[in-house]
Amino acid sequence: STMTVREALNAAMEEEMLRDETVFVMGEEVARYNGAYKVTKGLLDKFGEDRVIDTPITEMGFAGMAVGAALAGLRPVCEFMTWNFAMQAIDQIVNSGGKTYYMSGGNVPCPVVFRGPNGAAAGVGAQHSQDYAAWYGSVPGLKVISPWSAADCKGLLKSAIRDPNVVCFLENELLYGVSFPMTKEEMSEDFLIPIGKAKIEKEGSDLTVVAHSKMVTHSLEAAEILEKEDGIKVEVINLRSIRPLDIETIITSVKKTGHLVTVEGGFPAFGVGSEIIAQICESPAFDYLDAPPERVTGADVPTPYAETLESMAFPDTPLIAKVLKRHLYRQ
Amino acid sequence: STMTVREALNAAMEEEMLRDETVFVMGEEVARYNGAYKVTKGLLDKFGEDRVIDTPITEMGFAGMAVGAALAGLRPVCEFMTWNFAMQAIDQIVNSGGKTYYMSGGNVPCPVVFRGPNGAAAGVGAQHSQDYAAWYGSVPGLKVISPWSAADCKGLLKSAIRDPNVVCFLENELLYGVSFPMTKEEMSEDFLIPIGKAKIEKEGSDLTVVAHSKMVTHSLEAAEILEKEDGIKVEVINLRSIRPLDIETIITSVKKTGHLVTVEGGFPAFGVGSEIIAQICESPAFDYLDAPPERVTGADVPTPYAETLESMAFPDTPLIAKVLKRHLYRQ
Amino acid sequence: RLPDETFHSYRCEPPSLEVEVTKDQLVDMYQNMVRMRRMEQAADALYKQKLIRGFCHLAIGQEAVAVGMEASISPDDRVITAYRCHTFAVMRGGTIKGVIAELMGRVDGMSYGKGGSMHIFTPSFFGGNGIVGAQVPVGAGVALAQKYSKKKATTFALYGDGASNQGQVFEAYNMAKLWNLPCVFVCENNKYGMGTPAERSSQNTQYFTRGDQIPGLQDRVDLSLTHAKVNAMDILAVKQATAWAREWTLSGKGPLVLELVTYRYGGHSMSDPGTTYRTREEIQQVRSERDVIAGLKKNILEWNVTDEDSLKAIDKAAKEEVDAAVAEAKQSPMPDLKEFWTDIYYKGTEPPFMRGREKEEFHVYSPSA
Amino acid sequence: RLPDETFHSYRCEPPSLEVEVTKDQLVDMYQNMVRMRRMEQAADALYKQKLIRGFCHLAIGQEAVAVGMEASISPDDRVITAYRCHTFAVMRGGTIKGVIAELMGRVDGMSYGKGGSMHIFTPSFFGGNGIVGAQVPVGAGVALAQKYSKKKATTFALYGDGASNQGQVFEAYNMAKLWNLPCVFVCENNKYGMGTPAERSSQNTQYFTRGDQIPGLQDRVDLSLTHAKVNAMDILAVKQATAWAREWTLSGKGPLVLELVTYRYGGHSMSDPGTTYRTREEIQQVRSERDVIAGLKKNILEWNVTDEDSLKAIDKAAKEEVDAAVAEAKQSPMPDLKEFWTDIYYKGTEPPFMRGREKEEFHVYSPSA
Ligand SMILES: Cc1ncc(C[n+]2csc(CCOP(=O)(O)OP(=O)(O)O)c2C)c(N)n1
Ligand SMILES: Cc1ncc(C[n+]2csc(CCOP(=O)(O)OP(=O)(O)O)c2C)c(N)n1
Ligand SMILES: [Mg+2]
Ligand SMILES: [Mg+2]
Repeated sequence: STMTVREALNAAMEEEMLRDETVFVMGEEVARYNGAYKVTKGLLDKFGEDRVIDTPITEMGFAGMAVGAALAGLRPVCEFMTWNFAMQAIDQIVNSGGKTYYMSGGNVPCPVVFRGPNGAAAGVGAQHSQDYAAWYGSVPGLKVISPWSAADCKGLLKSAIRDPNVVCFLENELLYGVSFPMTKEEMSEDFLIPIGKAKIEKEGSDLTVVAHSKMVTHSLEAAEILEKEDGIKVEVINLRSIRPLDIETIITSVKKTGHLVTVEGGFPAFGVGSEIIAQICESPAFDYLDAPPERVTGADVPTPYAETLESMAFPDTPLIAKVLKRHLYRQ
Repeated sequence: STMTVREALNAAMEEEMLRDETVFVMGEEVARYNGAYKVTKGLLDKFGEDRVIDTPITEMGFAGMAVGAALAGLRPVCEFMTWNFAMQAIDQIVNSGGKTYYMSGGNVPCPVVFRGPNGAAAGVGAQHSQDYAAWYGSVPGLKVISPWSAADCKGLLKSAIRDPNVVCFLENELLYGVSFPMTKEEMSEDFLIPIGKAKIEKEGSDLTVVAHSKMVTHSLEAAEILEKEDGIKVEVINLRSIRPLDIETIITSVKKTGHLVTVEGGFPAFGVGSEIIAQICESPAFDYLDAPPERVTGADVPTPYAETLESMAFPDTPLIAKVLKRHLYRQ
Repeated sequence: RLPDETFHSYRCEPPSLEVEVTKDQLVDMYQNMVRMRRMEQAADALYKQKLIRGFCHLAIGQEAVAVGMEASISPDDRVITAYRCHTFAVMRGGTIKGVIAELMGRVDGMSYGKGGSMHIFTPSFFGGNGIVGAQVPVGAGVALAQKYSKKKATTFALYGDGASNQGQVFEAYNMAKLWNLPCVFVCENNKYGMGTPAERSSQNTQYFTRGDQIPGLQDRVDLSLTHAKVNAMDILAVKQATAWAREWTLSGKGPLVLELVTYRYGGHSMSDPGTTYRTREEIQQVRSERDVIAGLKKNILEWNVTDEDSLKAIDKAAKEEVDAAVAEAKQSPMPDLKEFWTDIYYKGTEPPFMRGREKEEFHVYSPSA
Repeated sequence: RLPDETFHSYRCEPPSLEVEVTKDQLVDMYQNMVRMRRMEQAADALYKQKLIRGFCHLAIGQEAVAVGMEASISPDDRVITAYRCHTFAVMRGGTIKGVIAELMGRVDGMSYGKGGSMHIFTPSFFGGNGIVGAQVPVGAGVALAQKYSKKKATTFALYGDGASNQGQVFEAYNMAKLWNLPCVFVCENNKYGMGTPAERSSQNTQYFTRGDQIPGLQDRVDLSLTHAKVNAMDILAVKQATAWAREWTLSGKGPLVLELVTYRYGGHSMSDPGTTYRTREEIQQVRSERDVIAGLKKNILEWNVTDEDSLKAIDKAAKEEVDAAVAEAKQSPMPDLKEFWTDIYYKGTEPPFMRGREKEEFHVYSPSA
């Protein structure tokens, strides 16, 4: 069977709410409106107003309340309409949420999930297009997930809700409507994906591509192109988790292929690719590199509105294919 | 003559306020209290209440007001008591400040400086010790400065105030009281340091160390140790600017030395060192590397309070010296 | 003379109900409201034709706010609002073509196609902010600059009923009052923030009373369906309240909170049908009984300001103007790709280069003077 | 019976001025205030001996707040405050030794030395937050959890006069009122936020009236030097107000704002002398005329609850207790270096390893069950 990413997220929340009474959902328009992007559709009808709570547009306040409810023993799933708006709440997420367990010497856990769409959508301009993976990913105490497929979303959101730490769950609006095949196991309410494990979506021997979120789609497409056009076998790793970062899987792959290209949709500087490359340089895989590792990223430019310009702001399949080819021909 | 970092910052503000009536200072305790860390000492007496403004403890609000005043043509210097508290205001800095010039197609510049101490002080725990260089550094539209010496602070803060963009000026509390020699030129009110240029603080041929802020002190000390103990000549680059990042200076140095170690006080992941290493991998300098580049960073741990633990959280001179030696012996 | 119930005040005397207005002004306001509605309707159509993309928030039904305010303020005054900004951009010195072209991402757009629907600016209008609430402290900062520069002028910072709960709004109130800034906080209460009715977002829906020590004025339009009284959303009330508020702040009395009750006919944005959280009847009733344009028209005719034919001519001219603007905007090209790299930093202060999506994609800035 | 002027109320009837209190309770409160003051004084001394480092915020002068509140709440209730948290930590189930050891960064500290002065917690006390204002929505969230779990209990979220202007406080008010949460917002008004007197930070210094639709109560102590009346900072008023507030929220009437007027004798933190923004006379006058401990002592003696000797014995016992706690705390070692790596993530859910300062410095977590 198949499921859209939206349905998978919805199912994950529903299953966990059925399983555990302390799980509840809060955020703007999550209840009566069924979610700005309909990810929480039907939850109000199923669980009622006490467990599906519409909030005013006060991100700092309600994120703080989610933290408080978690400190007090509940398991809130707090939706941000997009992660751009969570900048208003980032102090609560990082300082009140992410650091309390450590500061309390392990006395006060904070089992809360913050979720919502991250990164660029289409035609929404500079303030609504930022990717926050690296920012949250830099903070010890947080776990940060950036899922790709429907199965990722279901298995990882369920794990996130059960995780006793602060988890930032970075979805992608452009993937919400995309359908993915689901195995019987993945459909099951017992299906969980462990947080912190990358997944090899396509095996290959010639070059390692590490991508997350929507860039996994483009990377797989680019890999197809290279395979068809040049017989090059690209290994595509779906990072899934930004923190912990599964560097072991990447090291193993790079040792095999000798080549590394990272692909992400966020700003280049201090980004996900930068960290992966730095860690590879510091790892035994460095000696296996047959070419310098490189990054495909969003451009270092505030996202422009006009479609022509916007199309220069984010990687797409042809661009990735071009870089991968160039990367190898340099050998 | 000499000057402390605190005096240098103070002089920079005073000189620019004398030079340009549109420059004013705002922030918590900046006026009557003379600054929580006394950086604004005497400014109220010299310039009066209209130009040295005490704000309530409302970072999001007053940062937004600083942005508004800048959009309207003034040049606010907005002090955060520490950058930790600016997390409450980061949306205003990034979204209202950093992106408006682009979104307006160049119609609306925003000449504002946000400044204050960044990174760890001593014994202040997890919520008061974070380094935000990489976060702000990732945002196109912002300029981000992390000065070290008194001359850096004077010349760069003056340039920042004159710069027609949003500038985040990241000081270090532990350096405020440190004295540095100042040349006559540096003492002059015309002394400016261009934003975006790194400075080679110590020339060397064997290994390139890139550091910023307080880590420049430790890196220089470590370089001394290597020189004395092993006759190794370390080149120490004071990064000064996080965005723009002066990769050219680093490339030139690495081509000469064949070795790169970055040193910073922030969390390791998605940090300043990661970005430098990624850019070096993507540059012609990669082929000159005689060993894999590596990072010395703050530990990936929320800052603990107890002194014993805290001392494991941030690099110091012996640690840097140890890593530099190990790095070279690996050759 | 405005109806008795027009204004409700908090910690202040309400303005007089006697409005002084010339015939020309009345016709002008009518004309501008019709132009603004036409413009927004054109945007609606262009969106449906997929010539506009992403977010697009229209102000159909709310035209009296931008037009009525403009009738009482000067070019030295400053206005700032959120994403629902098209009508303000035009009234504050922009053009219909400039707005439409911006929505279509064309170079003739007021932000050269780089900002889009939510980010349009003029020298006296600071946009256009996509983050709910953010424009309120920014507006207070503009007012701070006015006071600092000893300008005799006021800033009007607009925000919605939903935005009114944002903490930074209260932070801005507090500083504006402490420092007596010439700032009018204008709550454009259109009864809903996205799909949430005011009562579900706000513990106190008397928005004009939420400034604590800051006096407030509500330009009240009772939209509740139980009230039979047709008070209309009266542009003259907006004009009067704005003039009064401007005078108040200019005289050094400090900030004000002004609540303008209004109504949007369409969805929150183009992706919201706008009918799941309110009934079609509710919308229909406002449209038929309290429409701002129809209300002014009725007054103009009753007072014999001009005749029906002249108004029809205005309607027709507005349609033609907007059609022409759309046609021209369509002729305008998308921005040249080199504009991708401009305006990140102020011209002449850029870094040596900026990176694109991969290491061979970058832009080198020519060294500046 | 409390003096007539004790309570000022907003949108509600104030509590009765008749306080019911047993002799034991009075002695208990006296004892606890003395213990708390001694503890804070010990911290002051240890700081000066450089055995405590970094920030350290003492509550000397403000003891009636933590002690008086505790006298009226139950272990099921929850309390949260900012960095000035030592007295609450002890009253809510901690120990003096645990606090002192924490301040010295020792393993016997209540956060095992990892939190420091600002971050101390107990099962019914959520700290200890170093970010001004942040604890207020967190506290409202704790109240949400109480309501969600249908617990008959209340959360008291404390914040200062300076913090009261933070936007997130208003955001928390709004949601607490919309959802009728059992949350008492307690503004601990000690007249200054760092070096800024209340009037310079707050457009409205009647903090109990700032919740808009949320009723408020001020436990007023008139500290203004023009008033001769010695009303004292009365712990019985705190106790009474707390009991009333608890009852109010438990009965389902929703949140309250409670303003407790108090005074800190020392500087804001150990690095602030506390005498540049207020006169020594002001401090001296409060100390000598309105000290909370002296006030209660006077009452106890006047009402013949016990005699001066017994109180002296309490004073002595408190000193001994604190001295012993300090001595024990000093014996406690600094945390073992392996604790550096624990408590970043919940035990058993850690990543495979965490990095230290360089690539060869890292910690591998043993795989969990
Ligand atoms: C901080 C933030 N949170 C959420 C959003 C998404 N959002 C955009 S508009 C809106 C509703 C605002 O309602 P209101 O303030 O009443 O203004 P109106 O749209 O009615 O003019 C929401 C929730 C946002 N843009 N910014
Ligand atoms: C967001 C934030 N801004 C600034 C600070 C620095 N700071 C710590 S305490 C304080 C004063 C707070 O005053 P008040 O709320 O009255 O509490 P009091 O210290 O008087 O108990 C300030 C400015 C901070 N910790 N957090
Ligand atoms: Mg609205
Ligand atoms: Mg205070």
